[in-house]
Amino acid sequence: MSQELPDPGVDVRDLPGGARAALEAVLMVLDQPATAIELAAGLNLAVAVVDELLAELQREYSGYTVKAPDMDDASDFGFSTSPRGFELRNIAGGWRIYSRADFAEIVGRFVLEGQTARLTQAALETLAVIAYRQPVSRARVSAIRGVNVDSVVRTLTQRGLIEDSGHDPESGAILYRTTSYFLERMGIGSAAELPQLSPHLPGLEGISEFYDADRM
Amino acid sequence: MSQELPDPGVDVRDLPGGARAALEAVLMVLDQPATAIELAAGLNLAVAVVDELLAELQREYSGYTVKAPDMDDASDFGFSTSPRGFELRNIAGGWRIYSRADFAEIVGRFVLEGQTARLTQAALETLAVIAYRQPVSRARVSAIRGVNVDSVVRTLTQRGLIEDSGHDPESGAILYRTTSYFLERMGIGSAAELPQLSPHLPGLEGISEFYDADRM
Amino acid sequence: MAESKPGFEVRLANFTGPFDLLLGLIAKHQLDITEVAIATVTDEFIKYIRKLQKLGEEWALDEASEFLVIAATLLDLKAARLLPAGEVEDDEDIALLEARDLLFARLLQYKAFKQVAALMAGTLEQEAGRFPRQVALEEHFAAMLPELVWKHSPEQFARLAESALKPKAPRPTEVGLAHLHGSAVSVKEQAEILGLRLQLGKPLSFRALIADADSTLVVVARFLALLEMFRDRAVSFEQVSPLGDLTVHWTVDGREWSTENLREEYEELP
Repeated sequence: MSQELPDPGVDVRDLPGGARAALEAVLMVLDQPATAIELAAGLNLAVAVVDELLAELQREYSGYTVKAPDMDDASDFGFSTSPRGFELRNIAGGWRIYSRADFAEIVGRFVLEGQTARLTQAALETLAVIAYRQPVSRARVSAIRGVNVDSVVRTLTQRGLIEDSGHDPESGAILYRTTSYFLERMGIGSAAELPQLSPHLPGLEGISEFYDADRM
Repeated sequence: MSQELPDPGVDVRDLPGGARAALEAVLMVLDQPATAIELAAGLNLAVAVVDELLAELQREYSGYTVKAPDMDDASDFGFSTSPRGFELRNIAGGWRIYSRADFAEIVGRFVLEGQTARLTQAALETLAVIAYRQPVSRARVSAIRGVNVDSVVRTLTQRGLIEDSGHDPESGAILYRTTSYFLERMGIGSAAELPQLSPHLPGLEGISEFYDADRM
Repeated sequence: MAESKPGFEVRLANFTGPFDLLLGLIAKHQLDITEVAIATVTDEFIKYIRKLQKLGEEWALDEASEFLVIAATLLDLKAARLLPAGEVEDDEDIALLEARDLLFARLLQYKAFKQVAALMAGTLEQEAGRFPRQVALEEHFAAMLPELVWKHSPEQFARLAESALKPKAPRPTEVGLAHLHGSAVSVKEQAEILGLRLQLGKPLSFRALIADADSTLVVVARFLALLEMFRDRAVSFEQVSPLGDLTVHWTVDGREWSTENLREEYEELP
């Protein structure tokens, strides 16, 4: 705890619960994920300190109590308690509090809005092609899927899962990419965290049988 | 802990963290304060049990750890820890988690950061659609505008320009309407005084609620 | 050319596109590609489309055009399969093999995307159980927000609404051209050519019937034509061994046959 920036206002470490509780207080009012840098700026703390506090809170909410900087008098070893009903997650580049998945059914009874209908098979496949080939035009997605994707692309845009990302310099076609809301819905930090496509490429067991039959 | 109601669904006490964590999960994502009765109904627990858990959580967030029902092996006496950055408050009979008042200055600074006094073009257009087609669900506004409007609707609500006006009887989606503050800013007495639009503009009839649509 | 196996069902509602359908068909092990009864698939499909049209479903046209791709793809595959194994004799054979490899690659790619889409569906499902905290700003913080700058008169606001509500001009539709062929080949024309040859009475092998075809497309069109003639009982097929030559016989009923019998659905195909 020695990397603090010069602090013009209130020092969060002087408040009850210290920097950790101040960070928690800010997390409570977020309506979209916030990066460690944004949080650090708001709290007047060094990013490294905030990173450490975030990791600490994350572990603690999941049931692993760790020695907190302001609990020096308490026992030093981390002991596990029951997990809290919520968790702190780093998704789409930002931190945010979520209810724990174990309670999906119960929380779902209270939260009606935001529960979106499942995507159809056609929408899922189109979303997958866009996620892996972005930025990509509708024509290319159509070629890969073998069907017209115009209406599916419209629906995915309305649902905020994909967006325009400019025009192809050659063809002038609109290019599509996935949004940060898509990352949020997938629970990942970036599109690079999507499962690798390559292991799915070979195979096609059903088809290889008769192809092998006439390959000599 | 012996007054549970008959339970047709999942028993919250079987989940990790038990009833206490389940209650926390709900409280963490609840936007509107909920009464103990509402919480008890959703959790399939007796109101007395929920009352007790609420009081327990409230004390715990404020830094007094109490013997939790699932921590029988831990020491029996309540010991004090540092308070959390949030607190559970009972206002007019409804319970909700708020950021702790001690951190109001820091939270306020964080909230104001990046706030502008001007509505974005996207927000203005969304407001216009709601004003002329109210009461209307977010899904319909999304369908008209062709993009996801969730975060813009949140901003407009936060700005007091629109508000919840109940649920669509069919889809259950929240319907939005403009507020009296909106009328005030427009300098008109009622939404009926808004200038007439061309009669040729499409209404809501052709716009399908995409959350309901099972084909895309 | 074998008849479809009993019990074979095409349930198109379960498929999301021609590749999907093709993979579905192939996954059914009994469906050696040379034995997929295109006529049966076509019948099923046309029945399905007619039903959709009756219901006034706008998807009918889309799906009908998709089906043309399926039919062409199946026929490409079939045509490729008709090459005797390991025998590459001329440019046409090579073209067929290339077409087959290209199709194979596209199917592989499609199958990979289908698999990752299923993985993504699982993740989305799992993540849907976690609800983010996104509560309204506490009132005392909301009160601190800077006063909104509002400069719109009701008339300006109405104009904004007009433009927001105006139906957006549909975006220029990009039409996938990958599956289109350079020149149009009429199934009807090809049927006439085949009819003239077969009416002489001598059974001919499919190889012989396509010997003068100058493109894959003509092969495909002749294949379709034969299927149509088979439907009308103008011809019968005989295949001694699974990969052997397909022999085409002109039947007695064939005397009555003319290309006028060709259903209109095929006139513009492929």
